[in-house]
Amino acid sequence: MQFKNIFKFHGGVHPNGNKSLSTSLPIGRLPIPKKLVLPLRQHVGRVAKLKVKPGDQVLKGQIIAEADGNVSASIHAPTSGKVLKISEEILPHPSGLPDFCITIEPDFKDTWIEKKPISWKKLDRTELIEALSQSGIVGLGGAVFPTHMKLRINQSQPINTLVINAAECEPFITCDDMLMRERADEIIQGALIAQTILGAKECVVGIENNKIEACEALKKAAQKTAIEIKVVPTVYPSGDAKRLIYLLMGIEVPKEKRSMDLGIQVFNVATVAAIYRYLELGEPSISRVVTITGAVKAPQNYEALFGTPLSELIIAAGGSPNKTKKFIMGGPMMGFDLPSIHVPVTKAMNCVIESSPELFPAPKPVMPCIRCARCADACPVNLQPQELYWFSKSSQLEKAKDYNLFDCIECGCCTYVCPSNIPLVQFYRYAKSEIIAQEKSKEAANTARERNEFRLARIEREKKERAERHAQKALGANEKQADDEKKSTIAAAMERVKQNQQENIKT
Amino acid sequence: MENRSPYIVDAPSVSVIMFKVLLALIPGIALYVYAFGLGVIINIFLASFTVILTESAILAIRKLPIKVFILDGSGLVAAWLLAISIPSIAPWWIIVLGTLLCISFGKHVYGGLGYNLFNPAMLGYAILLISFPLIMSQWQIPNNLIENNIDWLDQIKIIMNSSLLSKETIDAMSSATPLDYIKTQLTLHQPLNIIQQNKIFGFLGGKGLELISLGYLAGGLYLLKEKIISWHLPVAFLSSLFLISLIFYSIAPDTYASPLFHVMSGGSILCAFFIITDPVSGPTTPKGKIYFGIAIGLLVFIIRIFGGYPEGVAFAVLLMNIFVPLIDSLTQPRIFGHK
Amino acid sequence: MITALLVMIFLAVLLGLILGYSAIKFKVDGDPMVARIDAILPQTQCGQCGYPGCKPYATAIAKGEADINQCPPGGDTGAKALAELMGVEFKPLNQEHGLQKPKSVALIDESTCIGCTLCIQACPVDAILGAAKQMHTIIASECTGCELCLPPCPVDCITMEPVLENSQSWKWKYPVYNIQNTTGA
Amino acid sequence: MIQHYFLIIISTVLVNNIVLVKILGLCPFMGVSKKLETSISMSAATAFVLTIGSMTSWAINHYLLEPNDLIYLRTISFIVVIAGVVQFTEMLMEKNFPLLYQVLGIFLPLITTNCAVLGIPLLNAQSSQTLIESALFGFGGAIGFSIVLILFASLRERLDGAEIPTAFKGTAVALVTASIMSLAFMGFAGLDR
Repeated sequence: MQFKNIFKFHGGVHPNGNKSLSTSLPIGRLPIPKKLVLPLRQHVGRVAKLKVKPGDQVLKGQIIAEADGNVSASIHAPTSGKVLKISEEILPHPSGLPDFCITIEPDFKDTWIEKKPISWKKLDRTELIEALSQSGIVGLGGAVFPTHMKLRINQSQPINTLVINAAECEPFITCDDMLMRERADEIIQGALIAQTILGAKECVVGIENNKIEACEALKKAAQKTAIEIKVVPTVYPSGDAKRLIYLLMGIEVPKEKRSMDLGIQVFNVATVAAIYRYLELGEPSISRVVTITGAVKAPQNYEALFGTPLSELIIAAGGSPNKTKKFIMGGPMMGFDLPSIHVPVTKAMNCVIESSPELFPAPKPVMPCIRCARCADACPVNLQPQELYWFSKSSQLEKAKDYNLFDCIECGCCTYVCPSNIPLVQFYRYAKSEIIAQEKSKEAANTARERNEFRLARIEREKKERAERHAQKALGANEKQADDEKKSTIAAAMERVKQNQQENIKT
Repeated sequence: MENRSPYIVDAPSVSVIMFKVLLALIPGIALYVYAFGLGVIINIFLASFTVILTESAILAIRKLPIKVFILDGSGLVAAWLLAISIPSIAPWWIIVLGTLLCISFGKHVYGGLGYNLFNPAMLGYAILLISFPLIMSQWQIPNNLIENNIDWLDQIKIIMNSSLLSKETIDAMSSATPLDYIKTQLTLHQPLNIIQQNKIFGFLGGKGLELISLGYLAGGLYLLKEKIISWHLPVAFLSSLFLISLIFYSIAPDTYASPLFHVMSGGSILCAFFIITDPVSGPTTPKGKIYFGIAIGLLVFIIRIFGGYPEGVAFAVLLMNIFVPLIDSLTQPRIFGHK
Repeated sequence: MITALLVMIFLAVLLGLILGYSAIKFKVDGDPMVARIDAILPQTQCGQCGYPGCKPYATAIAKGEADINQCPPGGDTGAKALAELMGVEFKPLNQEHGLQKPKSVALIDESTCIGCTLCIQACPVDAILGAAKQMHTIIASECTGCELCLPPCPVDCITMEPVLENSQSWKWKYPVYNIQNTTGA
Repeated sequence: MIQHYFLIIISTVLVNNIVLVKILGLCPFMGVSKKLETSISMSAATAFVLTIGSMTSWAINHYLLEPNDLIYLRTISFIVVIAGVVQFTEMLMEKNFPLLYQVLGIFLPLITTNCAVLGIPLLNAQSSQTLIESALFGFGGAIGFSIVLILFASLRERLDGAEIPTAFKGTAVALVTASIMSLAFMGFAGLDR
């Protein structure tokens, strides 16, 4: 197949897609579960502000937590019911640590709050963005960045091109594929709305050549519009926004810049569909399409309400034949093990794969790096993964940083091709979070230093002032005594600290 | 909980890579046997035996899994390369000592597989060359040049204990390599075309030796096809060696051998495809590989022509290994989105 | 003999003159090292090193009066960084000065606090809020965990609470290998 | 003439490399090669001292010692001169590159006792060359020292990440590496003819 006007990026890999597993059936609907658990943080940015308390009755689509500031997103009740509790629950996050969630007990009436479609053609840009900030829509490709923030544009750099990301390059995931097959119209309408809000001159959809049906559906829907559907070769990670921009336009977006700064904005297909539903139908972001695939009996895509426990999704997919009950969220290249099968569906959850030894064999023994540089050939960022590994492994973090560790997108191509089976990405993640933690503590140390210096200066100043007062009044004997008393107390305290420490050592 | 994404991999293991390298050496070795008899096989056998024993002992001392690190094949590759680089009629303890030193000092002192700074095989060769210069310059004459053909039993005898054979037999079997011969004859002010009429010269390089080089070339092309090695190193090395010898050849064809002769004699081809392509001790960036190859080509020529040793491959490789960390850090490719 | 002496004297005088002149010309004042050492120290201001704060300790190291391994909050990592900066051999933390503990912040039991302000005066970074006869509280984000407020408290209402990992401060851990290939022996 | 000077440079830098072939100056070679950056500064300082030192020693030898028949004073007077030059360099660095001064630490005054620095002028004086020759000799030696020190430092930095057996960690593996480098430099033998 020939690709016209496509710019190939360096590296990339061609894993087996395994996409047909979950595309034979249309998108299913899940019944309303017995309880819904909604984390307050499902997006990048500040935690949403709680608007309900336990015992409150809520309607479907009602805001239960409000965006706190600009970089934040609201959370809506996915169905009508009662707020059961607000508590810490385990989340679908690689840490497996709990965070605050609202638990709703549905009343199974599914009563909508009054839907308010917005006649978006009549509103100006600021009003639209204001309206969208209530929608709860975040990037549904997995980045979960609040969408209304991406529609804000700065004056100096107008947006020229809107890119719709339909690449979906990770194996196994088909939620965008199925969405495009079934709701191509919504996507195209949503793209047009986003294009209008951004004032972009052109709109390009980038889709991998392995999604023929979806591509046909999009082309059909976009017939009468100026939207261009561009087919890109199937190479992982073409779905990474910066890689897709390069494929489509030949523009490299540097690490420290956003594509916005170069006049390009990227939205995922599911995100623009959500924009369409919010503005045209008045439906906020309360559900998404999730792929459940892998070893489950009946892999399929489901439209799931946010907060639906994963266990419900597994039951719908025919249950799991395996006893291991290991589930991966995301694709096999960048996903992570879920800590429990009771975690809720969140805005970021695009795919859940049941792991099995046949699908994902246990990792082979790790051998030392032989510097064969296959990883460097596969790296889509053109980094030198073998050097980054060498430095991360021996915790030479400064050096790793010098070799542009933070340009790494953790796509996993390097590990995919490593003859020594080294978990390279894990080393980069470790090094990155270690560097960030060190920088944080450095910052904290600087604040502490400033505060300490300020305090010392203040004490010095007060001493001086007091001395002056003494000299003036010439009756400072009493005060001096008091001062001495304080000093001796502190000195005694210091003495005690020392003693304690010595005792500690002895014990 | 493990977070080991990516969950899927698609890569040949280190063992597969190393055993493919051994496989690629087979045509060259077969032609070696055809031209010079079984001596080389005995050396390879001795080297393999020594390397397995030495590595097992070191791994046991270091409390590392022995089976895994023997089966990775990297020790065998180094041992085979050393065995085919030394004269095939050298006494048995030469290869045993060389292998022992190259594996222990070249590889395991630095931590074993993946950590050595220097090419182990070339380190072993350089140590042997400096310690036993006489033995290391006595090469066998191709079978078809010896009047009363010697059999493989004689070869075993000479390798195991040279006193079992008469001095005449040994002298009849050995001579200098063409490169060595040219060097010594040039100091006697012989013109090159006369020198090259000696019977040890063949069509392109040394008689028999050129055939072996062709065998290595075939193996090298197989490695390129299998993507075990990248094209940068052999191309850079061979073209720089060819060009520099072409320049000197065109200035004074009476003193300097032809570029093809330089490429086809000595260890040039083996070096291009098997020695400088050792990933551990070589540079990793594409640009770095090209500079590395060019520099080795130049050094090989300089040492062959102006230096004290007839063949410069081992020293050139070791010298450039010293430069590898610097080359790597100075030739970092442009990162996506960087200027 | 005389010439030899004369020659040596001549050399000595000549060099003496050149060096004396350059000693005046290239005179250096101030020590840029203190700031660089201070930048490595964790700024808890806890005084466990035996000096009344991080800056005095830094000054002492620069002068060569104090050793590089007296800072428990900095731990071995800090000592390593100092060793590298000073160009000396690394020494593990001197345990006479205390052990490295996980980062903690002080917490005042507000029902017991009598509002004596003693802890406020002890705090090196002004991280305690309050006034006389009023309950005090700790600004957790500013607290360095130095424990200097514990001894002065007359009612022992301050405790040190270790900072727990949450989903925001969570870090990726060092990967675990399948085969052991570190060199123990 | 130019060929002669070229051969002096080739000989001092490669064939008779001061560290790897003459085995002089091992103290800074081992001590200041842990980091690439410091090794670069150290080699610059040593190169400076070596070149200036060779030239001044030549002058002293040529104008002071030889005319007065005081050749037996060579060693001691060279030591005095070199100590002076080092002291001067030290002051210069403390003023202009204070951080470098701190990083180099004890190794800066130790240039005085660096046998390479004394060795080159002495070898120089024995072969009684002209000023240009002795300057080239000193400079070549300095370049040889610098190149080898910098390369060695880059190798040692790479070794920071290697899993070297405990018994060989640190100086041991550094010495093995230095000896292999020395072995490799033997390949240059015969180039100065």
